[in-house]
Amino acid sequence: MKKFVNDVEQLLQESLQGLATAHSDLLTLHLDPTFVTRKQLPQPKVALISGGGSGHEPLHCGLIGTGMLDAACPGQVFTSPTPDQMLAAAAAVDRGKGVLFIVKNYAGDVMNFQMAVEMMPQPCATVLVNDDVAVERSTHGTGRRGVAGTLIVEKMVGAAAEAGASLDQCKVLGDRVNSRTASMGVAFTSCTVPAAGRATFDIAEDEMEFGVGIHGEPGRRRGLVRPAQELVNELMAAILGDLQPKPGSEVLLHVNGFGGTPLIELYLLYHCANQLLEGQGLKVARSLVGNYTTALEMAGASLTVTLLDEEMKSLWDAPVHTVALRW
Amino acid sequence: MKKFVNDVEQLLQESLQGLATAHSDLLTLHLDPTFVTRKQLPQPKVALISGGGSGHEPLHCGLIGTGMLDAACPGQVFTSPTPDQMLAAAAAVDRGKGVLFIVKNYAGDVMNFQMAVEMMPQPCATVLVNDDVAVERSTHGTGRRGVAGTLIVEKMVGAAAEAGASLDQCKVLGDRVNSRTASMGVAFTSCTVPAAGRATFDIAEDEMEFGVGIHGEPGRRRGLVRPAQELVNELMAAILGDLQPKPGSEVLLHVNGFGGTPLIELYLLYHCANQLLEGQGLKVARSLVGNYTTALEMAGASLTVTLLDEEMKSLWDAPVHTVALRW
Amino acid sequence: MNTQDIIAAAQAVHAAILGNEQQIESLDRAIGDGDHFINVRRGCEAIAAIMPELVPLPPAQAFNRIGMKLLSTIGGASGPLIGSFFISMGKELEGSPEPDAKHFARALVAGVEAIKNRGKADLGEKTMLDVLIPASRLLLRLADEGCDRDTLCTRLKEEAESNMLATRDMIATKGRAHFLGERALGHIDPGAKTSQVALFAVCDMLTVGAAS
Amino acid sequence: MNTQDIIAAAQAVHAAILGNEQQIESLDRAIGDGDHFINVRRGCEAIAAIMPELVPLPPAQAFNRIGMKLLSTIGGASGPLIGSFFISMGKELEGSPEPDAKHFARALVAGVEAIKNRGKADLGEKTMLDVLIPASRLLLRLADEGCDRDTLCTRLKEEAESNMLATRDMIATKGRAHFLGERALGHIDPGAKTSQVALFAVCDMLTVGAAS
Ligand SMILES: Nc1ncnc2c1ncn2[C@@H]1O[C@H](COP(=O)(O)OP(=O)(O)O)[C@@H](O)[C@H]1O
Ligand SMILES: Nc1ncnc2c1ncn2[C@@H]1O[C@H](COP(=O)(O)OP(=O)(O)O)[C@@H](O)[C@H]1O
Ligand SMILES: [Mg+2]
Ligand SMILES: [Mg+2]
Ligand SMILES: [Mg+2]
Ligand SMILES: [Mg+2]
Repeated sequence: MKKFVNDVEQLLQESLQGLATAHSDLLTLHLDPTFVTRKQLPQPKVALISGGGSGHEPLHCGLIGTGMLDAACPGQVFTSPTPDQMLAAAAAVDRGKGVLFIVKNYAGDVMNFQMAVEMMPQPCATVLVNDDVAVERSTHGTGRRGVAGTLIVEKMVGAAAEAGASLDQCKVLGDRVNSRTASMGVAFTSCTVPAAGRATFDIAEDEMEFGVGIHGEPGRRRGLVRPAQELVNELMAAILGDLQPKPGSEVLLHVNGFGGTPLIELYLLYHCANQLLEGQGLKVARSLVGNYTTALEMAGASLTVTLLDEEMKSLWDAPVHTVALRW
Repeated sequence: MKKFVNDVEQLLQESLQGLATAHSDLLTLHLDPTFVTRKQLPQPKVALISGGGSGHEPLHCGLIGTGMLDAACPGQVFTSPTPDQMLAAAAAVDRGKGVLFIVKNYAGDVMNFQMAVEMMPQPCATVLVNDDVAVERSTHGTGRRGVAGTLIVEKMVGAAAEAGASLDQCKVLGDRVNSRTASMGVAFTSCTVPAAGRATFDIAEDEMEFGVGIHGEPGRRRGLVRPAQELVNELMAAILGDLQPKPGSEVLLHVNGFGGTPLIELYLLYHCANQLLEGQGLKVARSLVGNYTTALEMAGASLTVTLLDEEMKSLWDAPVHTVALRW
Repeated sequence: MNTQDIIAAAQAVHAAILGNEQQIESLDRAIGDGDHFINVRRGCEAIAAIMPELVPLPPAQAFNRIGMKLLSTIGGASGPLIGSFFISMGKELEGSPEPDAKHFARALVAGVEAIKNRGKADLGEKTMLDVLIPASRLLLRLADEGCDRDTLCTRLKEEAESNMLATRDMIATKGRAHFLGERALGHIDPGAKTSQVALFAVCDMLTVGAAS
Repeated sequence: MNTQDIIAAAQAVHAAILGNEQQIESLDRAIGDGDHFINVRRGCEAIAAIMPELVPLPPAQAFNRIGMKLLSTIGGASGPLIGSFFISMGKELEGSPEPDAKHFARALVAGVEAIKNRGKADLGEKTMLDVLIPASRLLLRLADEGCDRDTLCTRLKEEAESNMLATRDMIATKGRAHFLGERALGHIDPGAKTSQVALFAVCDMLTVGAAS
């Protein structure tokens, strides 16, 4: 393993200190327990808190700020944070209008946030994001995973909260955005959890993992690498099969890099995906391309489509000022 | 080689089409010859044009927009663009106040831009960026390479041009910012030029290339990987040795990822570098952390320090609206 | 059983986990996300660090303290599960300064019940519960029957071993391995493995190096 | 020499470049940035695509057109150098519909001179010039001496081969290899290699498959 690190045990904390120092205008780092808050807490509003394992940067700490999150609880790399972090973060950013947790649907995240919710004195609600269509819904299982669509939920709910929406309204909106969002990805390489020191999975020089998760978890199947347009076609078939958009619908297209794929390829994917959507009579009304929900240095990318309506478009367009998103 | 690509020959064009479509509010793509311009050309101002081989994204096309570049000429991956591109770009964005080319100091870029300059009807000037201290100055050679400091030159000169500075003033400013900027990097892995199909260099599982260039060119020496703080100490010794800042100076600290290193590590590097600078009595007044001047998917990072003064600080702070930088 | 035993057991488990690093880590790499060993080790280290605090506490409070500490240290899926396990054990043992084997068995059952509730899981879902549920039931029965310690430990280990191995042939319906469907076949569940390792460690401590 | 010869030579060079892909590519990977082969191939393909346009042109204009095309296709360091080379050759041959060997030799010298000026480089800097300068000088001398074509080509090839190999022991003071210092020792310069390959191709075409 080759990484910029001093002591693996200190990696997360040193990195968070760097983040908070580099963005001291935006962020405040709290330790024991660890969480990051927005520097200027605005007028009373619903407090939005997210969190999850680290290694997906800029998600979630890079999404704290005006029009988005009020706090984030980073866990160890790929390991969900703990209830004490969530309780402390909630206490720090609650403005008396309740706390909304935005949680990616993984057993660990769900259980830790659930325990925090059970211990919380404040009114609170939780939006579970489960946009990954790679792993089918099933009645028995834990359900689908939350991946790059999380950012879209956080952006739109963030805009609503900033505009004064109530806890209930934020919760309903978050669930709605989630239900209109679908994602799926493919990886060419694995990633290496620093504390583990070796790649999470082995993959041959001509193979890809189709439907991979954002922790390097296996997805639908292992297959041979194919041309980008074919991969996009297959990913989009799964995504649109799930969303069933009406012809003429407006959509947001998000091409998300997993960390190790250069922008030149992400924009090529965007080109392929955009042409496919337009070819199917959909209108790509909003776009986002870049490394936002990463899996450390994994090479690969996911496509996310969100069905838009007028409200969602204006929530997407609303001002945002965070480390990773700003307009 | 595993990449998102259809036909390697078409990669650059398809990617540029994706870029221009995803950011159709900001950018216009021109083909035959290839260049990208700012959508809204503002009031008469000095036209700033940069360019170079592709594979360094978001540099340069992601830096086109208000307060920065007016056009960029992307070459094939790691291959400088050609004079016809520069001439066409200049013709498209010249507003009658002259054209300033900002060029990274590589033989190919220098010669191609130089030929364009010789053929240009418009008044023009060139700023050569050579911030990389890894490879020593020498009287005979081509001189130092231009790397991540290029963005800083483009930002500050961009702000000045936007504010109405003349061609001469922009040229003098660009040279000054360049002379106050020094960079050096280290890589853990190589990168693969798509058309070549295999890694540019081989490197062992415990080795790093110290002083690497942004094309995966070798640097000062091959060595064993060491803790991040030690690497930062050595990089900074070279950088500060070059800049010789007075105690108490204000600096801009830019940690630039080469593409394949996750943000969690870049922020750790920032933490180490920031502590070192502050420990030496310097004040880190401005910061930039992220993948800006990349070498495709190469794992590694560079540190850049710019000595600031009041003018440079306000030029850095001036509004910018591009794909990659916005405030 | 007293707090000294709990501390000794915690140390034995810690050592055993470290001794099985390779296998535990590779299992979670195969059908999870590769962090289970690190998570559990982080938990063990946190407990080792609060040993002095535990010494004066009665078992119920020691278990509670351990559970709360693990809850705020491990994270991931296993953190809330293992945390809840100990917190519930502590609750069951409240008011009992030196619980006997039967009472301890009931506490173990209560702890496992807490995992089931927290994880909404049960037998056959390819999780730690596939080791823990049968083990807690067996302990309860053997303790009720007044079985001697050596036999009890031997039987518990046999049971844990075979149930751990049995997860290899299961399709997961909980946890990350669930996303793998049939591809999880052929791999032991990492949480089942750590549970077996922990049970072995405690049993071995009780039968070989027993202090009380 | 007429434009048919130029076209045939371009085709021969194109084929020879493709035939040496491995070596050219690995040289620029070793002491450059790995794109030299691709750059040169892109140039060859661009010329192949404009062949029909070249046919009716006199040599001077054909060289000019080739140079301009390469200038806008190759890019990198080699683009302006090779482009300038052909443009200057064209300029030297202006007004001459079918130049003789001596005139052609003077054109080659002018082309090489253009590379020197454009790249601010000279002999011994570990670049293509280390092959091209001696080759152009030799050609000029042999053409002046009225040397027969076969001997001339043999001598040119010997010269190009040994000068190409000699770049192996040079430290670069121009181009990307310059950044490597002593680490460039032991590697032939990629531009010197393509220059030798191109010269060989033209010589072989003239001596073996000569059309005129
Ligand atoms: N719902 C659940 N009920 C019981 N055990 C579970 C459940 N989900 C996961 N587990 C256990 O947790 C283990 C994984 O723990 P760990 O790797 O630490 O967390 P994560 O899966 O969040 O990375 C699995 O091997 C399984 O035994
Ligand atoms: N200043 C120069 N003068 C002459 N030849 C040069 C000069 N700089 C580079 N070259 C030649 O160009 C070759 C590299 O070309 P190429 O790889 O296509 O461009 P780049 O170096 O921009 O990637 C070198 O091997 C060398 O022979
Ligand atoms: Mg985990
Ligand atoms: Mg090049
Ligand atoms: Mg795990
Ligand atoms: Mg090259």
